[in-house]
Amino acid sequence: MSATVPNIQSQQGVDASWVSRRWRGITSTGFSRFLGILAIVLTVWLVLFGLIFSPPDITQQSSVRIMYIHVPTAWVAYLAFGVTGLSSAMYLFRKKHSLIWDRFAGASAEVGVMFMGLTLVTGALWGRLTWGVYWAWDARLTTTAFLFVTYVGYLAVRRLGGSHHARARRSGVLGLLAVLEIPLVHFSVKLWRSLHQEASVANPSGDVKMDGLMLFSLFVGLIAFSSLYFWLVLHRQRVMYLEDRYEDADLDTALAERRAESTGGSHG
Amino acid sequence: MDDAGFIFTCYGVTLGAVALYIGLLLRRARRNGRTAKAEELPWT
Amino acid sequence: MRARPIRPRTAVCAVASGTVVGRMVSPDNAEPTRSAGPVVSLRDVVAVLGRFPALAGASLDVEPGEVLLLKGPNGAGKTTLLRLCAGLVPLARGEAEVLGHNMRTERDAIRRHVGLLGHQNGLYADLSVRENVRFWARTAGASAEEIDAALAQLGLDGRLASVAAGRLSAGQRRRTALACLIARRARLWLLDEPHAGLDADGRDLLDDVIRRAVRSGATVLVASHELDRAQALATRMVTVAGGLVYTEQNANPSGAQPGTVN
Amino acid sequence: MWQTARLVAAKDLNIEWRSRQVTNQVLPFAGLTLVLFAFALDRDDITARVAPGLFWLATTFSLIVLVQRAFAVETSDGALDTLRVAGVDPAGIYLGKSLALAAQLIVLEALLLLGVIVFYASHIRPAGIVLVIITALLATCGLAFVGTLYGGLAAGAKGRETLLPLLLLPVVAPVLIGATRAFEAAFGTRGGAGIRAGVEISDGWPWVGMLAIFAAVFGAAGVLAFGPLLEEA
Repeated sequence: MSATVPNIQSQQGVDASWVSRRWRGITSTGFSRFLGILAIVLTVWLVLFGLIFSPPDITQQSSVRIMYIHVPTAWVAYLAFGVTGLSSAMYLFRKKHSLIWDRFAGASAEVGVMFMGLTLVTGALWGRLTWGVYWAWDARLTTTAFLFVTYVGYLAVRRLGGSHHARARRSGVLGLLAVLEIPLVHFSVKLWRSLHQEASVANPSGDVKMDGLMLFSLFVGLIAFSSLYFWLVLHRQRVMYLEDRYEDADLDTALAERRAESTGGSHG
Repeated sequence: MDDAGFIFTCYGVTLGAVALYIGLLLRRARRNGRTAKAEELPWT
Repeated sequence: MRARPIRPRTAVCAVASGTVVGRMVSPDNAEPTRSAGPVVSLRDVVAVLGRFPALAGASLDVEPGEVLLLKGPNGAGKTTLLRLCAGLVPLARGEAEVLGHNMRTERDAIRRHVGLLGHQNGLYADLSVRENVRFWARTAGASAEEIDAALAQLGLDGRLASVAAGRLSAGQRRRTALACLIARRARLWLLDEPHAGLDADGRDLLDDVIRRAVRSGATVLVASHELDRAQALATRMVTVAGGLVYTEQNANPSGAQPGTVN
Repeated sequence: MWQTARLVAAKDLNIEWRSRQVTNQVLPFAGLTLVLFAFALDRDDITARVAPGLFWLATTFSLIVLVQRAFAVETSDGALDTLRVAGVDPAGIYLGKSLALAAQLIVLEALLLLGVIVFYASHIRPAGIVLVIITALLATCGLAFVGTLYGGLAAGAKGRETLLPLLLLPVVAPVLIGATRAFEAAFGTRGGAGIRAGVEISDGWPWVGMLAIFAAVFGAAGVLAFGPLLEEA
């Protein structure tokens, strides 16, 4: 199994023979392995609690089970975008302009976009069950949709090319602009809705009477998805480092080729 | 359980998407890390 | 915006070059003088376009007042070298100093004193010749007389002055771009194929422009395939090939040995 | 900075004056949008009610075209490179281009307003004229600031034609919402669900405040960020 990755026989002390070597990939460390196992265990637990152990809600019946997934994905997405903004600021305003902050920003945005997409999907399913429609022009939903599109654009800008630092500078500015944009969009959408209609749409979590087990399930969901998020960002960031490094390593062979062009002796 | 279809879709889509993402991530890690020596990496 | 004066950087220049040229450089516009060192000093410079290393460890020193001719085949890296000196191409590896300023950290200070005539002329097609020259001159703070003088020097003061740049021939556009460059009063001129599109008169004008620029204290780098023309004007010649710079005296690369960069 | 801004703005407006691209292409485009909306909605009472929204939607679409044009002028013959080499103050370039863009937008909006009145039978309440003017000015500033900032970001990039709308449209949403609501107040119409029949002019002023905040925030961000964005773009 490890033959596919010949050079990464990590010489670390963690000899977890019960973990297949295949999964001890190059981007993992003892800490991230711990996080990953935690995420898996908690996710299994979440599924068990969410689907089986927790009772149906009085008003929402079983549809409340979607909430145990929906709310944590939304929380993680917002957390991810917050981290992106923070990392962008760290890259731009620290003297060193360390690319690690740029990679964290990019990794976090990518994971955040995935979770925000899931938020929209699970939210639509839940909305169909509780409100009867997949989508409502509720302030929170609308802001979420705008955020999703904004960060899809952010990811597109990251792929524009150029040097690593050019990418970091451009996306760093965009990451900060997005942070500026969030309150403006949210405020305007909220004001827009409040003028418009009476509370025809229920406050998404207000009418759920939580008993202990439900609250506990939600709590498990939050912890599970948070640890999942940290695992994903850590690994995505490391993969990004590998990709950057691979490009830089490529440069050395390209340089050698480039220099060889001139040894034809055409100069005099 | 009522609305089982919706609920299973919800759990399935979410966990499926995350699993897919992890799969892609590990594949990319393996592809880009082929030439990397463990001791060169900043996290080891 | 008026340019900030360049502050003297004697120590760095002397260390970087090892030679200090006695002649002080001071263009007409009476910028504060600084101690003379190499105007351009590149050390093992690598510049990457996309993933292609256009410059693969080039080293070059250009002294004040020189007219340096860069020759070499297409795709050798001449254009990238000039654009790098203009601060348009990022430095991937190596060190570069232009006009005594570090290219990585003090690019803004360099830019105000560098003029680049690239493959593109940087003209606005819908504006007339005079409007183009006026715009570029004014962003550098030139006066109306200087603008008129620049137009006159390139024979653009007659009927042509009010023609839209988009309607000009390639040679006339080149001339207009040269007029913009004159009016901007740069101390380092980077001319990329300046002869392209110019007729015989235009080439005479170009020679004249370069001579005047040097007389007023500027340093000129010319990349050209018009070797006869350019050689008569140049004080020195280097060959660019495979992303490296070869001096004429010895045909060895002045760059680092391949494979030992960083 | 202001000196550069003035030069750049005068240059951009001069280019527009010479090429008449806004007059000949963008204006007809915006007018056509209004007509097509009327076809699509196909009910006179609806078009009259949603006229403010359609007005700002047409303006937003035109904004994208205008921004593309404003930066195509800079990149087609390498003028942007020359600006960078010449060390022209990026903040000045930003303000100048924003100013020129705003001026073009204002002209466009004035004519669109006329179009809305003609096509959609909207009428402005006399007391709402001040609100309309201030809303239009502030919204235009916001649109111009955001447009120039993101236009500079996308300038010279591959696939900028598609990238720019993707980046720009989510950001201008607050302007679209705010300016539409303020116009509704001035027009005395009410879009959307129409739960409340009448709307007061005073309902429009909070939105004007929001538009002002938007313009200020993005103007400041652009002045600071335009320089880094232009590097190696």
